[in-house]
Amino acid sequence: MAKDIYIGEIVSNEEIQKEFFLMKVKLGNAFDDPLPGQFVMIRIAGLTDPFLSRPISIYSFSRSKKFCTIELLYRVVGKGTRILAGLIKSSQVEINGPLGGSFEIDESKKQIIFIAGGIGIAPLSLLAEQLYRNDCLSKQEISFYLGAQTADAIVGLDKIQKLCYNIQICTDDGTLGRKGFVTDAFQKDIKKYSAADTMIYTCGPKPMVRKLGKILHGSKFHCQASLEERMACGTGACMGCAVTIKDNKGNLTHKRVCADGPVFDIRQIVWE
Amino acid sequence: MAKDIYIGEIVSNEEIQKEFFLMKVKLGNAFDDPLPGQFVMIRIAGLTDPFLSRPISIYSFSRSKKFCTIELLYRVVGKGTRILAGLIKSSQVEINGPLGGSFEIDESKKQIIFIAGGIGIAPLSLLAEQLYRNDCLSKQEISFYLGAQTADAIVGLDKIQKLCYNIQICTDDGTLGRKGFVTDAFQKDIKKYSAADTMIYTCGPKPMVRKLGKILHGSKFHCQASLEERMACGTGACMGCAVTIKDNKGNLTHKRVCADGPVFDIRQIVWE
Amino acid sequence: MIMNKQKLKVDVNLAVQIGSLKLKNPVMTASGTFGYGEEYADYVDLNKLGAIVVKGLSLKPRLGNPPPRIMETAGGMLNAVGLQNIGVEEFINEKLPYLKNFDVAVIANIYGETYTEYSKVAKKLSSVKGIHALEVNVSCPNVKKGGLSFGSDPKATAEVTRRVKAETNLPVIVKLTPNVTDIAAIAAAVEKAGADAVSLINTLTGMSVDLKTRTPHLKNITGGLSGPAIKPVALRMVWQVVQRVSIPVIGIGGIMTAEDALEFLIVGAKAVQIGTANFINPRATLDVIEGMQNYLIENKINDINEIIGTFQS
Amino acid sequence: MIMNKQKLKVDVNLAVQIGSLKLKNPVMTASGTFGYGEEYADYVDLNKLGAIVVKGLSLKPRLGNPPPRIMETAGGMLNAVGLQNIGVEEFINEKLPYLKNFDVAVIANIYGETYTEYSKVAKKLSSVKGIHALEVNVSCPNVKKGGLSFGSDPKATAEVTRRVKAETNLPVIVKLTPNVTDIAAIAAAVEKAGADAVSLINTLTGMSVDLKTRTPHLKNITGGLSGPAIKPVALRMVWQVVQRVSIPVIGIGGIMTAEDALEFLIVGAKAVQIGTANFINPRATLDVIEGMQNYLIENKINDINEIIGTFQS
Ligand SMILES: Cc1cc2nc3c(=O)[nH]c(=O)nc-3n(C[C@H](O)[C@H](O)[C@H](O)COP(=O)(O)OP(=O)(O)OC[C@H]3O[C@@H](n4cnc5c(N)ncnc54)[C@H](O)[C@@H]3O)c2cc1C
Ligand SMILES: Cc1cc2nc3c(=O)[nH]c(=O)nc-3n(C[C@H](O)[C@H](O)[C@H](O)COP(=O)(O)OP(=O)(O)OC[C@H]3O[C@@H](n4cnc5c(N)ncnc54)[C@H](O)[C@@H]3O)c2cc1C
Ligand SMILES: Cc1cc2nc3c(=O)[nH]c(=O)nc-3n(C[C@H](O)[C@H](O)[C@H](O)COP(=O)(O)O)c2cc1C
Ligand SMILES: Cc1cc2nc3c(=O)[nH]c(=O)nc-3n(C[C@H](O)[C@H](O)[C@H](O)COP(=O)(O)O)c2cc1C
Ligand code: FES
Ligand code: FES
Repeated sequence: MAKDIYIGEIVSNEEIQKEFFLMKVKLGNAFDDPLPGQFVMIRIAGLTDPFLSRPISIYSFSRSKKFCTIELLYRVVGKGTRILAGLIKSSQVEINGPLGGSFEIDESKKQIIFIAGGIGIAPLSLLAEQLYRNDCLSKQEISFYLGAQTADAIVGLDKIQKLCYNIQICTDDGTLGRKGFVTDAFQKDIKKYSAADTMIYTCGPKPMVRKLGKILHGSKFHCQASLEERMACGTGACMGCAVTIKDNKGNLTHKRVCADGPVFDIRQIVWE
Repeated sequence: MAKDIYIGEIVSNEEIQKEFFLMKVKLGNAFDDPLPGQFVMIRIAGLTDPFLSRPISIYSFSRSKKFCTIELLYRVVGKGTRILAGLIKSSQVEINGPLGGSFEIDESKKQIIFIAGGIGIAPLSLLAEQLYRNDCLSKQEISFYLGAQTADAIVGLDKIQKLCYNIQICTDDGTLGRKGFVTDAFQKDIKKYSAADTMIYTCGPKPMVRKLGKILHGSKFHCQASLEERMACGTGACMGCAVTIKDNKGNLTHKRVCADGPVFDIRQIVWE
Repeated sequence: MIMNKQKLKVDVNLAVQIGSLKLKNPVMTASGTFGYGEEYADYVDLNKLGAIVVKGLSLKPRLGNPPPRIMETAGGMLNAVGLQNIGVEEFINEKLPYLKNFDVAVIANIYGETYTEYSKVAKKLSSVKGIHALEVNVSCPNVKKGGLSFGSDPKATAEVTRRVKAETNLPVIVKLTPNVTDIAAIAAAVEKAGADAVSLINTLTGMSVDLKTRTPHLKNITGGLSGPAIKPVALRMVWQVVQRVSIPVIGIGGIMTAEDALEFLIVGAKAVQIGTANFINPRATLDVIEGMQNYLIENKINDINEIIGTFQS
Repeated sequence: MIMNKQKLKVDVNLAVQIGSLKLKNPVMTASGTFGYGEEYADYVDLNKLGAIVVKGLSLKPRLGNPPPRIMETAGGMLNAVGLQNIGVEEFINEKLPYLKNFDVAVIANIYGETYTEYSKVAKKLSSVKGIHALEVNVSCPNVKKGGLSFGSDPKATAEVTRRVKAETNLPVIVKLTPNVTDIAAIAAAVEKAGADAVSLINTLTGMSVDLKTRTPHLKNITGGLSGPAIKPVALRMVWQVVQRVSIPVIGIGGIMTAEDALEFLIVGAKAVQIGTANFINPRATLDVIEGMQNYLIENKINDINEIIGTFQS
């Protein structure tokens, strides 16, 4: 599992939905097989503004004899992503990765539940794909709760539809699927699932993950949450991406999202 | 004569010779007719690195009903010009101009002599073109001394060949034309010209202009030199582009190359 | 032509008050970056500006430093102009009349190498019409004598303030240097000495080296660093000073956009000055003013004063 | 894989001497930007480095500041990590053994909130093998107690220096803060107190504001500015300090390339540290070393020491 920096060539970079882009990047074959939940730090080769690289999850990965290709699914939220979105085919990007730890797969769990908010679907898709491919599970046993503010912010549906049987879509404004928060939708169904046989994977905006943490608090459900923090190095050196964690002994510590995460046991996350 | 900022679209940007580029930029029709010797400050729209705009002389200008086009002839010498050279067709540049004063045309002078070093040919070409078009002169009366370190650094010849009859080319290494400095070549010929009927226009590297200044020192030849200094504003506000000038009363002052120049009477320039 | 966005009808209030000085908006030009105003008149309708702070004026004309005087840096630039200026007399006779044609506050930035020079310049400028305030530069880091030594010492800065106040009825803004350990202490000293406002920051002293020749890029060796590179330092200092003094604070340093300017207002600056940004975008001042209006409209705030000092720390 | 230029056979000397400490080249990692070395071992052959300066160590483990801790700025970044670290004990037991596997000088950056803490940390680190020097951080601007107050006062800085020297036989490098009026005076005090070298600069204190929430981007409100934005200030301070002291000076601040590093050596730094650049390019240290070699070869200089201090001012 070695990380390294690569010059990637953009194969395509399309706006698949308003403000959501899918970037295909061709990389040297030395790039390690990424595990679900891992991410890359991306920057535009030679450009110093924006100054820091941007962390983006690996949405999909494929390898041919000569090279490998990663897909990044990203939303334009600010300066850096706006500039990424402007890149045309065959532009060069610097890719540092694969970085971070990954979701743990527990073969003993028969029921898998994904809970994603908006772009949070990115790392979960790769995981769903892998679970499906490994066929340690059949389609029936994967449920996907996908939420967003509005229909326009629901992305990546096509892919997960191939992988999951039970897909619940929620939008805050009701423009698609159920009206309301995805966490509420999950809470309504929670009795359907047995904590012992179920593994929950989640990724999304802080408020959503936090809400889910509250819902699961005290329950026996095991839930792995992928978190986001601003990053500088992405490799565990700068201590910039801290998240407050309560360890098993109950002590508060600061863990690095990039190196100790991005995936954490939702019970350990301390919200201010 | 109003200056302003314009978004220009690159029509073409070709390496006409190793490290020398010719950039054609399409501008709104509001862009003022430039006078020979004037320049623009150019930067890449939206890019903050390199931070300062770059001053480049207007090499040629044309106006159609809908828009006007300027040509910039530039040499890659560092970061900014390297990035300019990388721009592809239809990229956008910010153009501030036309800036600075211009060469003075003195109809009474029957003989015109141009002395250019390397890229110094850029502003002189526009002047030669204008003199020729105004036909205040016939081809015969324009002599052009063009020098550079080596043959590869002689540019813009094609254009001036159409305008000038007597063209003297010099290279330090003798790879093209006479071997030696262009200033020496001119000095050899100086007796051929009568100071009273002659106007000398020069632009080139500091050492060349300085040498020419020495040669003309004490003589009656009138010589207008276009100078270069680092610039920030290009519009006379920052006092950054100072050159030391001895005024008619013999006092030393600092003049602004961007606003008081770039063209100065060579006799007034004070070299440290 | 760019950045010429269509003017939107707005009834939001941008006017701010710096002591007795009323400005139609909080956006001023920073001294030394806007010449005497006319240099930018082709790009900017000077009537639209909150105030024009002119290039630093000294008692006698100054030749300034020998070239080269500027160099580009990462996200900024170094300058060692050395306060070249035409002197207060010529300013009054040659430049001020032009500025009087506009409905804009004119602030004279003054500079001296001795207490008496400061007094004399202040007195001369106070005897003429058309100047609305004095900004006292005690901080120009480029000139070995004067500037730095005054501005880095609370006592000397206070004394300059008293001398200037003694000679003028105009509002006196003292412009502070960032090249100090405790800028808030100096601001406090200046307030006590009677300043009507403080403006900060001036440039951070820096240098850069030409590798080919192993000589400095600036003939003066060191120069003043300005531009977005210094914005975080400027914002921090403004915030510290705002907490320490009760006179108005004017924020300066690396402001390129309305967003940058708003950060300064939010931490408590009553107005801002735009400097180096003018070189990058000659219409930067107007773009900042327009951006402020849009911000207020989008956030349904009808008075810029309502956001000043609303920082939630 | 990029920046993996083919290694050229070179017989130029890059070795430098910092007091009694011999380095195979003048390129070190800056404390807090390279973890404990292993974080970058995938990108960099640690044996190739001049020295590894580890993350600042305190007597007891430190939780550090609450998140968010970093923010991007123009040409740089702000950080308020608050010296989170595992403490000197765990460093010795968990991290040092790994570093001992490499043929590289290990410099422990130490930090205390009291004189006694500095002494104790220094003592502990001096009692074990595998540490080649101590770098004393008197300047971390992020922690209200300690750091800043020591580093901005010549007397306190000198006292820290004496305390540490009293506890160790290792070369002691004192790392200076740039947030002062006269850094050369502090360097002089530190030299007098017996320091073997000084390193500068630490970060400039800055801040930035989130417009949407009107809250600071950093939970700690202020943070340390680093990166190319501060390079001109760092270079100026190094030049000033070099003129004032005779002990070796280590240049730090915004170094991204070999050219940047060479500017520091030319003004007189005996070595440099690469900090924030590691985040932008994990192989920055190696690229700088290789660039220095190429510069020497192109300029037909066979010893890096021949260019140190050759600035023509
Ligand atoms: C491990 C990880 C995986 C991620 N995966 C994805 C993904 O697959 N798709 C996607 O669209 N986004 C993803 N993000 C979020 C993404 O990094 C931010 O949207 C992006 O950095 C915003 O940059 P910007 O310049 O557009 O925004 P700006 O607000 O201009 O950025 C300013 C600074 O804040 C940082 N920043 C802003 N928002 C975030 C955020 N939510 N998380 C971390 N840093 C932030 C930026 O990196 C930059 O340093 C991920 C974040 C992390 C930590
Ligand atoms: C009035 C005027 C007209 C010019 N016309 C032309 C032209 O037609 N064609 C052409 O090739 N060049 C011309 N130049 C020179 C051109 O501006 C520089 O070559 C260019 O700025 C170099 O930028 P860089 O980033 O590539 O070099 P760098 O060395 O990386 O630039 C660093 C800084 O120094 C400045 N600088 C470096 N060299 C010069 C120089 N010779 N003159 C002024 N500033 C400099 C840059 O603008 C920048 O601010 C002109 C200069 C002036 C002042
Ligand atoms: C070229 C130049 C000249 C300056 N001249 C002066 C001056 O004469 N008096 C003064 O008080 N400040 C002067 N300054 C400082 C600016 O007014 C301002 O304080 C500083 O540049 C920081 O703001 P900025 O980052 O927006 O440029 C000058 C700055 C520059 C770049
Ligand atoms: C994230 C981060 C953490 C840092 N931690 C420390 C530290 O623990 N001790 C210290 O002396 N300096 C610390 N520094 C300062 C750097 O060592 C260096 O002095 C500063 O960043 C300037 O160099 P640069 O511009 O190359 O980064 C830290 C800097 C950064 C960016
Ligand atoms: S981003 Fe540097 S430690 Fe995580
Ligand atoms: S470049 Fe600003 S005055 Fe000439």
